[in-house]
Amino acid sequence: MAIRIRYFASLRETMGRTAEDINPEGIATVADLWKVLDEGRPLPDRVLCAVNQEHATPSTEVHDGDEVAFFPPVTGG
Amino acid sequence: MAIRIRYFASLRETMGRTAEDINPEGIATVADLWKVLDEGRPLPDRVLCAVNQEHATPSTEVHDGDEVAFFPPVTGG
Amino acid sequence: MEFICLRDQPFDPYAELSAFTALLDTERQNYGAESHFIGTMRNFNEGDAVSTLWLEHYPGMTEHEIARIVSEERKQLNFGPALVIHRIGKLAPGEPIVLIAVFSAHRRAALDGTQRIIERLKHEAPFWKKEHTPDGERWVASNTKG
Amino acid sequence: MEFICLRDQPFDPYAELSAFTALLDTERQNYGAESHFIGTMRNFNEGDAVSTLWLEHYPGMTEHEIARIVSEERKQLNFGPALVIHRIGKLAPGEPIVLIAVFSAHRRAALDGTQRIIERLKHEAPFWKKEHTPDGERWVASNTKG
Repeated sequence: MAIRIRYFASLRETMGRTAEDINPEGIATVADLWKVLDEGRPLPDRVLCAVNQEHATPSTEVHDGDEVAFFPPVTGG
Repeated sequence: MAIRIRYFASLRETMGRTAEDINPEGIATVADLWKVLDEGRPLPDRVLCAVNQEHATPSTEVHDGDEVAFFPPVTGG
Repeated sequence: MEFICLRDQPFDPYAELSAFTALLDTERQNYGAESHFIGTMRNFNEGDAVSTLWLEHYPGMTEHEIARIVSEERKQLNFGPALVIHRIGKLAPGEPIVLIAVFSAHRRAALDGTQRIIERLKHEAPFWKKEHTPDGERWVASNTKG
Repeated sequence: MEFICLRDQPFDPYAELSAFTALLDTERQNYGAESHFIGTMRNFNEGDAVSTLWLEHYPGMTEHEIARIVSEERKQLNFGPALVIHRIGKLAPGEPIVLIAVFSAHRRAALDGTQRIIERLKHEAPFWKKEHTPDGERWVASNTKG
């Protein structure tokens, strides 16, 4: 399936990229997806995620065509 | 002793006067003073008072030269 | 800094806020949070149309009470500059009755300060409202809980 | 009515409030209470001087999140019109970061609405702050509790 990945703030700097389009196989959730992106390492607690621009959790399912974002705790306001 | 009395809002209208200067004898508290002003009737619960422009209670003492005010519950803001 | 005043003419709350922060000048940069409350005269109350409001007060005691409330809350909550402007006299619907502004380093003190000042002002400061409705004049009996 | 917007240039919060209430026109007379919060960039944070702030956001999701927060709180608290303006991009000390305004018939909904919107915005809306201090750049790790 085709997934659009976006990174923000300190995580964008750590990952060294803003966005990427990937076509992972055999993944069901955000947690599965992160392992593909980060060389098999599990999703750290301090990394938050959104699926299709809504807050999500590691167990949120991902589907073909989704936009999945990863970012640190938010600090607006 | 000499006391300056002031009335506000609905109480001013009920009493039919804004202020008066009186020289009561043998009174110690705001409650005593009210009886002098209102033909011996006790101070109603719904009438609030201030002595020298600070909130007071029926048992607050009054002294020569004091300004004592009576008024209904406040409704500002 | 603190500015408390009674006005017998309509005032523009946004212009007052703007003027107050101009007075604070560079000191304002110490305060990351700023909270306001504005109470405005509505054209109805308890189901009746209200065309005019008369605000009576106790000259001297009113200003003194507001200053006492602000100073007690500042001691408790540790906020910075505060502004309170309150109307007296005759008001028309839509006119501001009260403006409260509290500045602080962090949001909690500014938000709580504003809330506590308006709550205490409504129950402690000697103001009385008389409404003109189609049925005639009436004194407002008491302030609502919120 | 509701107005939510992100700005990449400095804004005058008092002028924005004035313009918003002008839009409300005579409808404003239905709302006896109005509460605001303004968050402003300070010139210090955690003991260090801060000369510049960079505000990153997630275009699309950020606006969507703020609208969701306002609409959920309105359903809960039953307030009227609301305004949220938030800066993005590069800020200097003293510049407003966020303005929230909530209008309601009685004070409780306006005061609580403002407080809950700023609290939720700080923990749910995707914004990230990077500070420039004498020691270099740093991402702000998390928002304070208050």
